Amino acid sequence: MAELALDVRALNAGYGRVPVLHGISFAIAKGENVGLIGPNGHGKSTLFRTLSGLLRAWSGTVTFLGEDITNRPAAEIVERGLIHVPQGNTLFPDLTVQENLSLGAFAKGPRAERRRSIERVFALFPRLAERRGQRCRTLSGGERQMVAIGCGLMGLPNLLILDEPTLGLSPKLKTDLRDAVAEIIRSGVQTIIVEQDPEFLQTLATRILLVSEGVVHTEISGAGGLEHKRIVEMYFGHA
Amino acid sequence: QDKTVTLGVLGAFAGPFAADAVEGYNGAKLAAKEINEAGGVNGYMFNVEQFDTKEMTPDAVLAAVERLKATENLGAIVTPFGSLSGFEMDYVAEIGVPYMVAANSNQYRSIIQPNPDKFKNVWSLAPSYDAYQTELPTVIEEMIADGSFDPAEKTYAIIGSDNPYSMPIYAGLKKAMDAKGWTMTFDDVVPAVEINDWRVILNKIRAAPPAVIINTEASSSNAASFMNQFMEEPTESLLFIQYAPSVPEFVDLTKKNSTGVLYNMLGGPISASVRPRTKEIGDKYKAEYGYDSSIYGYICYEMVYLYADILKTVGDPMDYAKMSAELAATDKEMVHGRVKFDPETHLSLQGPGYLPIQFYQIWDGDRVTIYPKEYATGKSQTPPWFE
Amino acid sequence: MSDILAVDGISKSFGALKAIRNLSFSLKQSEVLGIAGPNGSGKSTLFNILTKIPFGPDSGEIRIAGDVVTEYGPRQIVEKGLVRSFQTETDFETLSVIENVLVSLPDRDFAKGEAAARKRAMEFLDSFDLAAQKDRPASEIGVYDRKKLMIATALACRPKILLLDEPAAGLSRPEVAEMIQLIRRVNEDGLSVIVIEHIISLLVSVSNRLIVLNFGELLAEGAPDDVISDPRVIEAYLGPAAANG
Amino acid sequence: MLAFQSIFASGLVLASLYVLMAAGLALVWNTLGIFNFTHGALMAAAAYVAWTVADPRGLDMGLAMGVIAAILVSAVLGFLINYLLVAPFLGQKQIVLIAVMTTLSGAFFIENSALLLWGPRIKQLDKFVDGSVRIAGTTISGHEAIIILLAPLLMLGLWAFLRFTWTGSAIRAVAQNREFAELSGIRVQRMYAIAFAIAAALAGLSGIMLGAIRFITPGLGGEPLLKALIVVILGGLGSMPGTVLGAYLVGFGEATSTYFLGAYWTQAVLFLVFIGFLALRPNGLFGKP
Amino acid sequence: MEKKLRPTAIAAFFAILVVLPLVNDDSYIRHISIIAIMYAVLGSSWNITLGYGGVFNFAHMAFFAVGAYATGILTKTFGFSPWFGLPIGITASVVASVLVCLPVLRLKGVYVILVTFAFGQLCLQIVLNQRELTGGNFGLVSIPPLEIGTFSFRDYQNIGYYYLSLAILALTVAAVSWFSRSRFGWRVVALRDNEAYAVSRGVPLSRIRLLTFAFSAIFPGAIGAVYAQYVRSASPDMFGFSFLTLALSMLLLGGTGSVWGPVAGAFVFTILSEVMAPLGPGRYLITAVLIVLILRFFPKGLAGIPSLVAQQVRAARKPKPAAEAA
Ligand SMILES: Nc1ncnc2c1ncn2[C@@H]1O[C@H](COP(=O)(O)OP(=O)(O)OP(=O)(O)O)[C@@H](O)[C@H]1O
Ligand SMILES: Nc1ncnc2c1ncn2[C@@H]1O[C@H](COP(=O)(O)OP(=O)(O)OP(=O)(O)O)[C@@H](O)[C@H]1O
Ligand SMILES: CC(C)C[C@H](N)C(=O)O
Ligand SMILES: [Mg+2]
Ligand SMILES: [Mg+2]
Repeated sequence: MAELALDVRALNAGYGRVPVLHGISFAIAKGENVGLIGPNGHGKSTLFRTLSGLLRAWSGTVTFLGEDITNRPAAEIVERGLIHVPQGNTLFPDLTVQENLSLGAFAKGPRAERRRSIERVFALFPRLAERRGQRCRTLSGGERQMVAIGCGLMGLPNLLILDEPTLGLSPKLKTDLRDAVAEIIRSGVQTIIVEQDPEFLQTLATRILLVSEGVVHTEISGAGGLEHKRIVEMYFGHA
Repeated sequence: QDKTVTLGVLGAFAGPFAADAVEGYNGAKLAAKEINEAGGVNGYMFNVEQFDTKEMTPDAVLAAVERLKATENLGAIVTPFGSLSGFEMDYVAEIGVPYMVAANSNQYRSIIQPNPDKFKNVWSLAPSYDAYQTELPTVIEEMIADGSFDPAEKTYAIIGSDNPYSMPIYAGLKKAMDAKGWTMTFDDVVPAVEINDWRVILNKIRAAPPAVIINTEASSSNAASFMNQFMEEPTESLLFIQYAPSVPEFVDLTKKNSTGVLYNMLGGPISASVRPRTKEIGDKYKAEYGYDSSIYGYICYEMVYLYADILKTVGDPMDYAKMSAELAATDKEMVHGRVKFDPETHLSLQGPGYLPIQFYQIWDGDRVTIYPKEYATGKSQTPPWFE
Repeated sequence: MSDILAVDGISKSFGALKAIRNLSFSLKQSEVLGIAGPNGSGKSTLFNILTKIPFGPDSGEIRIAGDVVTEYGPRQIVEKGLVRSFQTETDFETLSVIENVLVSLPDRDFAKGEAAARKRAMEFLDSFDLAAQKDRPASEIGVYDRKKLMIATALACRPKILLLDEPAAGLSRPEVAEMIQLIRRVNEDGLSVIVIEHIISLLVSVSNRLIVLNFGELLAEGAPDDVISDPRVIEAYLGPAAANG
Repeated sequence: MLAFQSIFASGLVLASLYVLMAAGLALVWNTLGIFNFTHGALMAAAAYVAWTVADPRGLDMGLAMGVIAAILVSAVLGFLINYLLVAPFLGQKQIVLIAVMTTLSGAFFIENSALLLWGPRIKQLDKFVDGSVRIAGTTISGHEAIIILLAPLLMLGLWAFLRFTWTGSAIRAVAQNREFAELSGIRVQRMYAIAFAIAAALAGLSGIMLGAIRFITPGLGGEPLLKALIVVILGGLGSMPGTVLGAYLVGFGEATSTYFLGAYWTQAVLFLVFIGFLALRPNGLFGKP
Repeated sequence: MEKKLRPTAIAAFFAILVVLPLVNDDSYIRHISIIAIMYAVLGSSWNITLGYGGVFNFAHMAFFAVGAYATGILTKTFGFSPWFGLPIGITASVVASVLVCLPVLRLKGVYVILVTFAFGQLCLQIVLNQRELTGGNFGLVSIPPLEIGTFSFRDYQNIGYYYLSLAILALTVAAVSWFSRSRFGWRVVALRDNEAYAVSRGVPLSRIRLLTFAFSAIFPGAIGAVYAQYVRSASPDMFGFSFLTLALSMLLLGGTGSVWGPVAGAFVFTILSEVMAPLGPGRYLITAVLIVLILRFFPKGLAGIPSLVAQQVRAARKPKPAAEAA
């Protein structure tokens, strides 16, 4: 079996005293690109917030590239290359596009690569190059999503987690974004993508997990792509 | 016997008036300690306690008064001042316990005078402040007479500070100066807040330098700022500042700038070189607490000794009526002069033979009493900033 | 004059950015008008302008049922019957679900006392399947329920025109299907609706008419099926992949 | 001419003082969105420390040592204030109000500790330099001249720090989106600690400057805090240039009002103008909504 | 948005306060009780703007002081009957609240703190400047007390003032709990939670803001009047920062989330502050530490402690929800 990139075991977490994750377990091998689907509010974002150190795990372990990162500080997890692009692309609203991207490379390693990374992001999203001096507050939803993903790339990720990257994007931008993510994957970055739109995952993911009620409910996989029909089946079967 | 009697010091022990309260308390404690070491009075030992008026809001002051009232063996209240307005008088009068106070004469008088019989237990070791309104022109005339001051013309500038202590003095001095033929060339009133920048006022004064500058600002830090900023570009004017330069640190805050400034005090200790008791208390206070006291350390010290005298005569500290009556009959030479109370106002009598008004000039950090003659420790001099 | 809403040449700029440029369109009684357009094309800004939250147009005129409302304040607009939802889930988080609705009821519902108003509020909750959650704080209910609650509070204002800003964004497939039913249902009651959405299937199935904005301007207008096959729309908005969507 | 002279000199001194006082407060407020009410108490604490180290009645180690010690102590205090009074509450919804409360408590703690440690009597530091300087026909002390020069330099330095250094950008970023900052690998707590320590050092510096022209009491920072608040708010949230402009406006405004209306009405006028101004421009001079 | 008040607890609380003077006539305890009751009125009415309204109103204590000064000046200097004290205090306070509300209408968050605080400072400056009327920085004295025939409210250890304040507290608590469950209250909370959304649902922002301020100002005005007549004095320190902070600590320690929090805060804090009075400035150190600890460990304040304890007990009894597979 291939070496594991991420190994999540019996993870429990929640807000206040309300549990959201109920002992979720799954593992991702190196080189895999995983899609996550599931009903709203069933803990997908919570899972990532726990992985990236924003939220304390109540119990369970998270192992990333062989090292235990459970409840490590967020900054340390970022330094290891596990990078989470959160849902809702909030960004630093009063900083410019360029400043936002720079801060994406705050960790020591990426800092040195900053210039090259920025060029890479601009090549991927030419629109951002045009708007590098603009405050993010005034960008449209689609542009902000690009900046958010760009910031994630700036951190030189080993594993990039995209939480609902297409939320609120126009169909055209969705397609553009899918191409961009495919490009990112081709460049050797492993991804986990959460989506409500199965089509988006279809060509990107090698395996799809359905998260429901705080656990992995079902999963399907297929080499080099997944059948649309099976995803939709999976989805409707349990909604 | 092991009987104790508690003397309560009422005051705000934190905040802007903390120094007054603390020094009053220290002075009283010092006296009590001495008396206790000497075996107490009539078998009573003295215990001095703080009664904190906290934020100085009326309810907090009243709470302190209520705490006093509930104190076992409360013998007397000794205080620099219980509140700025003296409103606690009404309540203290009801308790009947002897109450001695060292300042804020205007307020105490205005409350007591309409009905002195209601306040049989309340007596002020400070005199009426009326003399503050009238004596300055006399002293200036004496300086002119002895040649230490030679004004080209009889003009003056005056600054009021908008508080009930300074304003009557400000108004009175204007009247008194005018009556003696002085012409006012500048007149302004500053609010009762921290004033850091006097330059605008000073520049206006400098535009037409008067012979005399009078500042009735009584806050020592405001007054020290005024002094320092005046000295940045002094005019040939005699400078008089009300009361504030008497506070010990005024000299620290102004250093050599203060040489030559005039001030006066009613109810302040008589200069140490003339009156040994002042030196004695001052030295003991400094030995005990490590720094010089303002007026309140001295007066509250004296209050405790006065109380001891009365207790010796009356015998029972809990007989408030007798104690108060005995207090009312006080006639005693103290650190600040002869204390005898005016039955109309319950203030100490002021004037020749009683508590004097003293004028001082600061010279190289020393406070030289220049007036009246009998307490003078030196002669007035022409301020150094005169060419 | 059967237009319940008429928008005539409105514009809005933010500094140098012209978010809405000389836009005109109208809405008929009981019509569902879909609005699509690339991100940043001014759709939400249009709703902001119409409802005066937080600003009105720089120029142009807005009429509701024939009356000029361009100078009206946000509350007068609500009283005129124009009520919106917001693009992100919005609620009064510390109020309970039913209190969210109660706050939105107009004065007349309270004329007969609080009990009557509560009854009225329950009717709205019932029709959105929210009755069981009525006493939970609004912040604790699920995303889909919060979206529905936001629409319920809008309806509590008794609008003549309902503006929906991406009501189905982030919803799962089955939920999108339900949302379509829900929009149809409110429309059947005679309400005029304008709905902004990026989910084309939703737009196509609920709208009588579709307009597409681009850079603050009207790019296309017409029957939904015609509009989505318009090459300009495909070029600017749907993208080449639209064919296999 | 007289009017101009008086207003210019007095206004410049006041304004520069306000810049100094507001600098640290603005740093924490503009970047982290926290109102640090210990600011005034820190000024007092620093002045006392400097006095103790420098004064012959204290350790008598000279003014320079006093200044260094005071700034170090304030920075440490700032660090502690963050650690004890702000950090534990981060992420709570009412953080603004909670921070008002906890820092107010901290201010009371520091002020009353100072009262207990140093007593209620007023103290003063030596001026940094002797002598005086004439500007525009008015004499001011050399010490005040230093303040006039120091104030803009310090703000320039602060601005450059926030603008051009990694730490500076990170501090700004943390204020705008804490969670996204964490996900970018910024150590949020550390940024708070740094910002607080720098702000406290600035408060300390202004306390020392003030302690030599005004006087040291436990309440030394009370009035400056109020002025600094007004300046920062007037300048507008998130705007350092706004803060500087606010300081000069308040300083010159006060001097002008004192000249034409008299000191008597100046404070009331200041508050009235301030309230009126905010009613018209709710976000201050340069603030964003 | 709020748990139903337990009627028995309310009844018990007021019953104790009603009976207290019958079993204890110590004048110190009476004074402290009166002051605690007055602070309770201030705290629970302040909660209307600060807690429910989410408006950082730092002028509440100024309303109180304005009420006290207005009552003092009009009854002492202008010869109004002391019985007009309450209406005078209320009117003055409400007028002040409307004045301060006007500039605040357009402001948000921390800006409001400054403007409302500046309003208090402005009042203070006016009080200081109008020395003839107000007594300047030394304060106003000899305010006429309340009397009915020969019965003075000061008689029997201030029993008149005690019951008058208690009655005002009862009215305040009743008014606040009505408010928290009324349409008015919901609308106020709605504006706090999300202003734009509330406006989009037809909530009249300016009108509600003004009403909130005016409504909340009735109570400090009333209790300010009684305060002035009780202590027969008003002092500029009532506009001061220490006094404001004292009241604010009571409110926040008690908890802004409920009707009872501020009342509990007022009682606990008044008593505590009295007990510690002999400590002098050291008292402030203890208080400061206490405030921070309570905010840290009981974020909902004293009022949150019972439910927190209940939660702990329940949690101890029930095992943690086990991970369940669906
Ligand atoms: N900050 C928070 N405090 C309390 N509860 C929260 C918080 N954030 C999320 N929740 C709750 O946790 C549960 C899971 O939310 P989460 O955001 O992880 O779901 P999700 O699967 O990502 O949903 P979506 O598809 O809508 O993004 C929901 O019930 C939500 O209400
Ligand atoms: N208050 C504002 N200040 C400055 N620019 C703004 C403001 N509101 C919107 N904009 C800008 O106006 C343009 C239109 O924004 P709008 O939110 O209306 O887009 P949209 O069509 O709703 O996009 P999306 O589909 O992504 O929600 C965008 O470029 C946006 O950045
Ligand atoms: C109020 C104080 C400043 C008065 C002072 N004790 C005096 O005798 O002048
Ligand atoms: Mg999510
Ligand atoms: Mg939009």
